[in-house]
Amino acid sequence: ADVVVGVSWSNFQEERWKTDEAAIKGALEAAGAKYISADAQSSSAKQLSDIEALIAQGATALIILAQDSQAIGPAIQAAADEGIPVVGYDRLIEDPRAFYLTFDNVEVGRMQAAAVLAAKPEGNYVMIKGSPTDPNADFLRGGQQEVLQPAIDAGKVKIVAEAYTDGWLPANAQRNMEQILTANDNKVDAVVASNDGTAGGAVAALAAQGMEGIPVSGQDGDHAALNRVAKGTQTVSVWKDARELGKTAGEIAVALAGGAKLADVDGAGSWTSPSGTELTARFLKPIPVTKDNLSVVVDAGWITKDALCQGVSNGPAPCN
Amino acid sequence: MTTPLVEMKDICISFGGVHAVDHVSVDLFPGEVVGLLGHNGAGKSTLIKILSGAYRQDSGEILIDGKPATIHSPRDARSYNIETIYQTLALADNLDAASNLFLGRELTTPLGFVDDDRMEAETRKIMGRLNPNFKKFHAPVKALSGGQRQSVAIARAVYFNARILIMDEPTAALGVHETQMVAELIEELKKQGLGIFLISHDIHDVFKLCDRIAVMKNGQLVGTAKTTDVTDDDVLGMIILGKCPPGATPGPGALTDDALAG
Amino acid sequence: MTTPLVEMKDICISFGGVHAVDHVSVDLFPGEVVGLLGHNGAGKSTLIKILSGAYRQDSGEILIDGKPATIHSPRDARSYNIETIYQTLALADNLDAASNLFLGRELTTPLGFVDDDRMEAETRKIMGRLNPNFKKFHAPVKALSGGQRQSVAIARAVYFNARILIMDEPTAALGVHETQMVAELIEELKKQGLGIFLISHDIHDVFKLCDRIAVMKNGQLVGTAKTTDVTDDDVLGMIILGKCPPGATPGPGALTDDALAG
Amino acid sequence: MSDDALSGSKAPTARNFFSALQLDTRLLGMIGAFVVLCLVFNVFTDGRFLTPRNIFNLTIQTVSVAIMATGMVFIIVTRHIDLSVGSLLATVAAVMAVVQTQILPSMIGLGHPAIWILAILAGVIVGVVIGAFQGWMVGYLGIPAFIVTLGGLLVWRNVAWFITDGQTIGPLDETFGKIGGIDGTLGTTASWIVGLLATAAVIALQFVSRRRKQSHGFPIKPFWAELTLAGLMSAAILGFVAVLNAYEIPTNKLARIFEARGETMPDGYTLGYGIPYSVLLLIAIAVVMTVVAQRTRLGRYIFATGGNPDAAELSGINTRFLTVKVFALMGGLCALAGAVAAARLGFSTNDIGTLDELRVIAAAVIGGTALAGGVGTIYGAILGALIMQSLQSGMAMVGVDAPLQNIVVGIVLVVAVFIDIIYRKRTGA
Amino acid sequence: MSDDALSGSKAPTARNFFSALQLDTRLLGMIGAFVVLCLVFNVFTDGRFLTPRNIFNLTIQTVSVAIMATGMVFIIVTRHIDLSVGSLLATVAAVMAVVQTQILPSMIGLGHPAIWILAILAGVIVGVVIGAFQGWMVGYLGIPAFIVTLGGLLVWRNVAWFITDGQTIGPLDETFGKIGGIDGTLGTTASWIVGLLATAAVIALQFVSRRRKQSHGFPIKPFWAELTLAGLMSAAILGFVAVLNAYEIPTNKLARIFEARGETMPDGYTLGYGIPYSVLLLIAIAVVMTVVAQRTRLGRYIFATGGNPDAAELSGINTRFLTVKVFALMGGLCALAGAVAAARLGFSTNDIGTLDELRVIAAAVIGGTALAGGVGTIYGAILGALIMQSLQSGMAMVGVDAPLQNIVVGIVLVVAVFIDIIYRKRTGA
Ligand SMILES: Nc1ncnc2c1ncn2[C@@H]1O[C@H](COP(=O)(O)OP(=O)(O)OP(=O)(O)O)[C@@H](O)[C@H]1O
Ligand SMILES: Nc1ncnc2c1ncn2[C@@H]1O[C@H](COP(=O)(O)OP(=O)(O)OP(=O)(O)O)[C@@H](O)[C@H]1O
Ligand SMILES: O[C@@H]1[C@@H](O)[C@H](O)OC[C@H]1O
Ligand SMILES: [Mg+2]
Ligand SMILES: [Mg+2]
Repeated sequence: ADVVVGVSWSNFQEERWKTDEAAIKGALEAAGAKYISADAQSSSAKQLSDIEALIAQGATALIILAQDSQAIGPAIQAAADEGIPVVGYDRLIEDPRAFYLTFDNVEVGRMQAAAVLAAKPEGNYVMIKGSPTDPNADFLRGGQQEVLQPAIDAGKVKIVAEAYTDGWLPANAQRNMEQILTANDNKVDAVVASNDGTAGGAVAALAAQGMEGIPVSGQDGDHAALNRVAKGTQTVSVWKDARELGKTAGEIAVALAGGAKLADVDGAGSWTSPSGTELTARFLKPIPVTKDNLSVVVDAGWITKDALCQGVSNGPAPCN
Repeated sequence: MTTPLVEMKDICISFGGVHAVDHVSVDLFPGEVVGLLGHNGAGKSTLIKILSGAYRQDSGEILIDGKPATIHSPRDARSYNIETIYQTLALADNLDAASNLFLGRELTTPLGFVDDDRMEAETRKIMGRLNPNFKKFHAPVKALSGGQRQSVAIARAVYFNARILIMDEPTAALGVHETQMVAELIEELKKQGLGIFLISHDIHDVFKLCDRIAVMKNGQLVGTAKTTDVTDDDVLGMIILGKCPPGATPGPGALTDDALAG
Repeated sequence: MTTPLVEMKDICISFGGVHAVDHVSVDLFPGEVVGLLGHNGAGKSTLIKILSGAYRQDSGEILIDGKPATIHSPRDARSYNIETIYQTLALADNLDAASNLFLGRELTTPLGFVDDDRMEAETRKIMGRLNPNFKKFHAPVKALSGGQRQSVAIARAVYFNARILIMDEPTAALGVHETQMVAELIEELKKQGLGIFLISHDIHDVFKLCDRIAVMKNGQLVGTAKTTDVTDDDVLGMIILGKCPPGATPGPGALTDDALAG
Repeated sequence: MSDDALSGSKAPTARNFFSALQLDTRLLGMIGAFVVLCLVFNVFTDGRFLTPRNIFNLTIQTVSVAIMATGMVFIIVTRHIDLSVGSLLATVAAVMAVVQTQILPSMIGLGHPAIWILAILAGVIVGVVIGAFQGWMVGYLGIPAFIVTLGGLLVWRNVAWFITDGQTIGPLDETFGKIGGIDGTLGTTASWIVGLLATAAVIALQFVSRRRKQSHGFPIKPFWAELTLAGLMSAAILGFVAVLNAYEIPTNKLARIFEARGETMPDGYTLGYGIPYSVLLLIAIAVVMTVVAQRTRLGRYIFATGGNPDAAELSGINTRFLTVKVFALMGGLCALAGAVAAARLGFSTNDIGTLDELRVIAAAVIGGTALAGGVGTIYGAILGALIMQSLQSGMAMVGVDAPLQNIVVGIVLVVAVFIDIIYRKRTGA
Repeated sequence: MSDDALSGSKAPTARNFFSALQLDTRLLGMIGAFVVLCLVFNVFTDGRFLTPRNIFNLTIQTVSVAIMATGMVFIIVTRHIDLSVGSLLATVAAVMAVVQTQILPSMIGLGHPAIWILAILAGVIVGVVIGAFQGWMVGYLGIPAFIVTLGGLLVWRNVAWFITDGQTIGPLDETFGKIGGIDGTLGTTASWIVGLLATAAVIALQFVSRRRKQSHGFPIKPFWAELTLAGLMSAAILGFVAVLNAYEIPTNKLARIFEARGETMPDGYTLGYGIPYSVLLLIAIAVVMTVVAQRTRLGRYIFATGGNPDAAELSGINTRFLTVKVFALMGGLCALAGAVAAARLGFSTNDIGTLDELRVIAAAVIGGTALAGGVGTIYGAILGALIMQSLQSGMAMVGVDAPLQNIVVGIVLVVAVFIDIIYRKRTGA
């Protein structure tokens, strides 16, 4: 029969997923498979309904961007009952029956902290966390802590404040950062922000104090963030090349739909999750984009040079 | 005979199947008080609400000064100088007497801002005539008693040079003294040439104040009569039985053979 | 003399500084109709709302059958068999006549479910007596005319073996015929030994129906009198001027020297 | 007053036919709209929308919101609103999850058969208490429900976060999981039995009501109309059971069930799901709530208070306490809805119930509950929830973009209410 | 009617003193609560809460919500509600962002000096049109505002998504960015001038009103009371300016400004910020809205309609069109608020304005606007917004976690309304 790949997004209303979708579509088109999708709008309950609907539509393979790594269980169960293979996309699915293809969120957290630590090995750190209701927020925070811990123990780094950002809203991050700066008399040397949106809010607050330029992290490779990297107001945006991830996911889904075993997938390895589940997984490397390797995003066609370098003169390559 | 101030011709309106007003025609001349009578639910309030623009008739015509008038909203009615005192008083509870009196017709300063001071001064003047006891000029009208509210509603209707005044049981809630003042007011307005529709259940009042009466029953007009041509008992017969006495002009609702229809 | 059914002693209540009722004492005997009179805003409705549990007095005492009664809510009042017809009719607009009549005292089946059929049957019975024209048993009361609603409110108050009945201008909105039926009803209830407080602005009605009158002015009691001991003009004097005639028992509000306070 | 007026012996014309049935035309309209919606989606999904499987899914997906919507009807009828239901659901779900995974196992042992019911009980108690507390603030302190529950929306979502420490809690107890839907169904035989019992009950009720009317001499429907109605309702009930029974348990799953029992599955063996427990729960709630609304004093007082709160108070109804009751009921229903939602996921998540307040209010309002108070029906609210869910599922199936889906839902909400308003104006209701 | 009754020549006692000032005790209470709140936070932040810097921040953070709250007062006074403001803000912010970064640059060139104003104009027009459309549905079609704007909440957020294609749009025009707050301030000298002008205006107004009252023979305040009031208000205005002027531009930033001009900063050079443009905008809106509320027919009709919609209609007020106007005004204010919010961030994001509807409604309600309609003040709403913002910012400064922050905000909302209700009951207002 024809291959139909159902994709369940957790929240399509974020900038990056459009790119992912295009890449998946591309890979499926190349393989002659059909693409169907649904968006759970940040609700694990809706995601379950979505997946039921995708199965009812005759999906022969599923790609799932899980809203919740555990609550997605019944959906995986339903797929397994129908003999439909599942690719866990980007976020962990705690179930050995799902193939795990990702940029590891904990790893992203590590990369964020590492880049900031490299730029500012000592000093007062502020942690701008994600939404308290998004489990990823704590994964990221965990990875960040791992990297900072030695420096903290050595007394070099001190976390002077940390705050969740309700709903990942930049405006909330901005307000929190303003208040933290005021509370600490501007004695802040670096900011570990959990994504590019919150980084944007933090940078706006820093700029108000003439402090833009101190190290700030982010992730997602948002265009506005890459522009800040070029301007020197953000240190790093951990870039998960969604096109790579999407393309690979599409290919794997088609292969699995054709009857391939999880372990047969190209580049697959066995991996044990923090809670002990044995999974078949393939990891793509996120790329921390800093001023030193900015060209990579332009070369990869992720962003145009004009957009990247808007308002930048004499910046790092390619904006010089 | 002069042209009537108001002619309502063959007015019909129904609410979800109920014929509340059913082919009713009445008229009103300048300087005349016409009493509208009828049992509860006869359709009196509904009829005059059509004239005041609160409802819109299903069919029938209204003439003002002999010319067809289009009254689709209370605003339209006001433009014909029709003023109404509604049975359920139409006051904005949270505003004071002055604001209510001038509601929709505020006095303004040359710059176009509302002129509260002048409005208050005017209100004190007119209330002084209508109800000298009235003192609560700065309280929202929700803090007034039923009768005090009634006075405000009456004041509002007579302040603005009405030519046609509609009063739906204006004295039902009023005390003896206040009722007397309203009666005097009606006399005075009549002298000024206003036409007044007065709805009342008080036959004594009606005979004292009205020149003519029109009686409704079950949405239909039983008949009209000059108060000088009929007796109390005639009128009671019209209201209760729908029987039109010799002195009156019968309407479509006058008693025939299918008399006791409910 | 027997024990009064109701004694209200030295009742006071004020709203944000306004003394709406000011040291008023009245009583009511079985089989007696006491008329409460007074100008608009005199405090009549407020006084009886204290008896019916809608308001709570600031000070003063209520005795029922000579025993102190605590009336803090309409439920309490009902437990003393006090029924009230309010000036602003208290009906649930979206329910039909039967549901309104039995509101708060529904008839139920043995299983505890409400028994709509029986309630409708009872309603048809009582409305047949009060207002034989009434046919709209299945319509929500919002579709009734003012007077039809009034009938429902009256039916509700008399259906439940009241011992004390409070009527706040019960006939103000009623037609002649309907008013007459209410008058007959009052006579009948009186014979059954009920005590009735009747608030009315119609002096004729009051003299016709009441055994005694109590007149209020500016929140105070002007005086009480048997209707046989005073004339129309006496009563008007009490209402308008606060002047207590010889035949009456003066109260704290009777005219002294600081007479014309507003 | 004689029967003749209505039951006359003339052969029924089409117009007569419908009026003699005395059906609620509003209900008919909604069902009509729903059917059209389903048919359109069915065309656009190449017939996949109206498969037993998708219908089964739809009913399960609707349950949680529908349960809350029945309570919201009472809230809105009494002229209040409850914006806190989604957050409240999160708090009770968190309580139930923590109770069954952390507290009870340490007290009575993991996997104890009473765990599920104790957990639900704990959740219902917490829900009722919180609801009653909010109702007390509305009824006794006089704070508008909009404010109280807006505060509740903020408070309870974050209380849930503190209860679970921001973690996803699970896996939940296995028996508890059965009320989530697909893992707990009656099976075909039991479903048929339930269906037949329900049919019998409906017909019996119809008969009793006819007899009672007759005995009072009130007008009744012609006999053929009663028969037609009974036929229609029986067909609907049994058809619904047939559809749910027609959805077969996937072979893999069946095989696993046999395996678990240590048997092997006979070749070609199939088994239908039947009625899910969660749907049974919803039906039970719907019946109870309808009886409360139409045949009890509580229900009468709720509608009277909605019609004219002052009048209700003066009629001796304790409207303050009534408010407490209505909100407490809503809280209890949130707990049941939370149990279904969490059981369906197998976990209690942070985001559980997010935006449910909007769905629930929309369901009630689309179902004909008037925000002005005094008017609303339980079946309308459930149908409203079903329509909303079908719309969303259908659009997801057709592949409509998520942002566009939301736009459509927003528009449908407004249009549905608009139609309702026009309908009321026309019929003068 | 003579002045004596109030202005008597006795030396004022404390009680007399306050009553003679005839201040709004409700306003005093709110200000009192606000002051207490600030003092408490000041203690917990070691005196950092009441620094010029933090006060400056607070005012800027408040502007966007406060602007919308003034419009929400009118909406709620007319017995409506607007749940769509947050989403509407997102749509207009998206429009303004796209207009200034994509449409206009290609038409009149990047960095053209008219871009900012054209962008705002476009946003305001779109906001007014959308608002008017919603108002039309409420006023003319009779659909409850709750439903219309609940639909709007769903629709406009997603329309915004389509406008921006789900992208964060920016960086925004530099001049446009100035109305965001810190990057656009008057500077110290101009701020003093504005402050003095405002003081003069206030005193002049007081004088004119006194004269008018006198000429009608109405009671007036004693002269010393007027003087005291004038003194208090002047002190408040000038004190506020002094505080904003006292917040000095950080040295780094100053140095960079000099650099940009190609100069070097003299050693020890300092410069105060002064009044931000965004705050000026808010003040202007507050003044205009207050005049509308108190001194124009529109305002009178808004309050009359809120008090008794039927009465207003029967008095010849076109309440339907009034509804359109009120919602259109709200839409326009959303646009201005959106301009401030986007300018402050420097870009327009998908999620801009999320949950703002709750903040805006809460601000209006905390500020004493009654949901039952007919009652509300502009200054109350602005003070309400300021209190909410201080609460959140203060907690963020103290290091309270976001979930706990939300809980506190929820509780404060309910408590504030409760106090207001008690106050109204006591004073019989
Ligand atoms: N808005 C409405 N909807 C439905 N029916 C109505 C409406 N208004 C009035 N009616 C019906 O129309 C009829 C006439 O009512 P109307 O109020 O005009 O009577 P009325 O003569 O003023 O009586 P009353 O003396 O009691 O005030 C009544 O049967 C009433 O039930
Ligand atoms: N809820 C209230 N709040 C404030 N003031 C009130 C309230 N109810 C009544 N009052 C005031 O109390 C006084 C007495 O009012 P009440 O309604 O008892 O008068 P009444 O004698 O019944 O007059 P009417 O004949 O006009 O019905 C009035 O001055 C009125 O303004
Ligand atoms: O990429 C991030 C994703 O991992 C998180 O869950 O939500 C915010 C995004 O920025
Ligand atoms: Mg009438
Ligand atoms: Mg009264």
